[in-house]
Amino acid sequence: MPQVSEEKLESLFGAPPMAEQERMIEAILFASTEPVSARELDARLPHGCDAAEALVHLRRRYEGRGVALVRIGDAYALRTAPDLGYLMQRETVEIRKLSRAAIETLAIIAYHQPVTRAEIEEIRGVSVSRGTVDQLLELEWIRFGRRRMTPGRPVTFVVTEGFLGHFGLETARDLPGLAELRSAGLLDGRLPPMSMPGAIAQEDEDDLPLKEGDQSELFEE
Amino acid sequence: MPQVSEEKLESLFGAPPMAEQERMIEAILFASTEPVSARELDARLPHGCDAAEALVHLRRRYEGRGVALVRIGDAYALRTAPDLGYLMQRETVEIRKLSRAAIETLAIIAYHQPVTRAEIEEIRGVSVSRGTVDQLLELEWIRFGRRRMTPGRPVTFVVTEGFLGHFGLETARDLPGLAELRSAGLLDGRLPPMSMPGAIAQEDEDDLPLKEGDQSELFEE
Amino acid sequence: MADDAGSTPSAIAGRLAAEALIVDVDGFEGPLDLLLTLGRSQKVDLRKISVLQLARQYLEFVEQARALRLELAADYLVMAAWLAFLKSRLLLPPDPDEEGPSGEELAARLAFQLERLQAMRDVAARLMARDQLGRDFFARGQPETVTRRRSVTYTASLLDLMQAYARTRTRDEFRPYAMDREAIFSLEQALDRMRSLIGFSGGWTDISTYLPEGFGTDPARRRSATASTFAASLELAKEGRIELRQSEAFAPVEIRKRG
Repeated sequence: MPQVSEEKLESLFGAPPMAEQERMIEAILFASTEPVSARELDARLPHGCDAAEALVHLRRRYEGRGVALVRIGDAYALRTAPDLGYLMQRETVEIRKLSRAAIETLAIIAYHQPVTRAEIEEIRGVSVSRGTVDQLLELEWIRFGRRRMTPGRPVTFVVTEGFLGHFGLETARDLPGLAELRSAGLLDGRLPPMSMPGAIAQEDEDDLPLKEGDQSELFEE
Repeated sequence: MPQVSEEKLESLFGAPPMAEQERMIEAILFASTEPVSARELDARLPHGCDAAEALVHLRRRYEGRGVALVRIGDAYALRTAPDLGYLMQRETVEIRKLSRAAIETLAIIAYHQPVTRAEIEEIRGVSVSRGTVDQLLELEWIRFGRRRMTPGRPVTFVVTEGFLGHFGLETARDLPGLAELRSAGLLDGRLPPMSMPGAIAQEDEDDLPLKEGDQSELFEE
Repeated sequence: MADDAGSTPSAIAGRLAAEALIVDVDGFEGPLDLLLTLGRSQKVDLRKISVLQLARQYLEFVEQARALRLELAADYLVMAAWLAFLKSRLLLPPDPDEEGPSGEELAARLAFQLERLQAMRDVAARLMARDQLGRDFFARGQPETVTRRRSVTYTASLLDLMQAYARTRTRDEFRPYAMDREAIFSLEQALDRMRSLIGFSGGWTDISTYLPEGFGTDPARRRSATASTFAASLELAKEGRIELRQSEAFAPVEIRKRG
């Protein structure tokens, strides 16, 4: 092995040049599974080397790079630059369709805003779960509006700019009205399958059906 | 999430400067033990970055250092300079001693890939034991290639990126002595045809797959 | 067994020598390997190797090995037979009527195989002599793990939104229970109705007259009301409150209050 004879030569004729010592330390720190102390570096480098000085050079060399020489206690390690930590995260974004409960709730808020939770429940005929509202809030598609000046002062929900942006609307008033929905065939008189009793509770497991008595006050008035 | 807004900014105002891209790649490669593919680099860098160009700069920067940027197939990795191996006794991992049969089988797969088991046996003049192939598969130095479109549709073996990485090869084309072997006709997939005396050194039709009938006549006659 | 037969010191020595050779052969694996070994011992370029000489050497070896360890020799014997064949081909003048490859061609093939095996062995050695990961060069010792953060974004289109709204409104227009009741006259309703009406009727009366108002014309509603009224009649008959009669099949069913 040529490096062995080189090493021997080095110890005979003095330490390797500082640049060489620097790259030796670089390699050791790179491959080491944990920080290496200056003393251990000295022990591992050929005789006559000055680890402390080589470390100074190496630290300078890595200044502003993607990797930095850091000192941990009396040991040294190479670490990725802290400002690049975000590169060490791989973000995988999964796109999911909004649940039926969420999209219906969102639609009702968009069409009826500002609207209270009770009113949403009236319209949907099922109670709205906390998770559904939280999800829409988290998506920043809805936000809290002003409190309703009625007993209990319930909060209202309104849609956000983010909502308008996502759905390509200038204002919520641009949403097609019921007449347009009907002419688009979305509101035909056909009995939709989910209006059968029982089907609702199955599809929106998070939403509890309202009790008989709670229903349709809004529409009977 | 700050990185998201940063990314958005970058895509609005163009990719980060090349020096910044270089240190990003440096950090990513540095953080990883495994080679990172160019595709993954592109995926992890902010939008608009040119990993290929940044890699060229980075490779140049590490020339002559204690750590080197190496290419392995389509992937890149940082590795300590081979001449400093003697400093790393502590990091040296016990490399399982391969049997002679395993080493020869590995070499035959590397130089003849894709190659069937029958072809390996024909070259070695002896049957290949299951254990030998299993050992190489376990080391992830070989894997199954495509089936040969010949009777019986035998599986073929090819070497992996892990093999290239272990032996410090950029591609299988960099195998030592490959060109000489090829020009000597020793990598022909089959024996010289019987009807053509003196065709040994001839290299025509070497890409034709070995026909079943060509095999092992030597031992069957 | 050859072991039992040859127990004299010279036989044992001979066997050990042969076994050493065979073990060596085992190490090299196979008849081709043995040939290569023999060829190498000639210290000549394999391409210029005298196949004839090689064949002779091989046959001598196999003859010796066979006497001692017959079970190991099968592959080697096949090769030996082939080499004997080749030898005869090479020694005899070529027969112009003979089909198949000439001795020279067979010899060339063998030389090619030997050369190829040697070449593979050489490059294998070169490969193993290369710098190796974990021995000569090293990967990062303290990898920083890449954390995979999975985030989920939800999406919906304007059409989804409109459809959802339409769905909630459609549900309002067809209140499930009200809608269903419109076409259905339940057994309970029929029982209630007949219990209250039966007292007013004196003689035999067609049960169709007990159908509620508005259920006589629409076929669906009539079917429902007829079925429940008939079922209610049966129930009342069972209770002993009415009598039932029918003059013939498909004739009107008539009821009368009992007692």
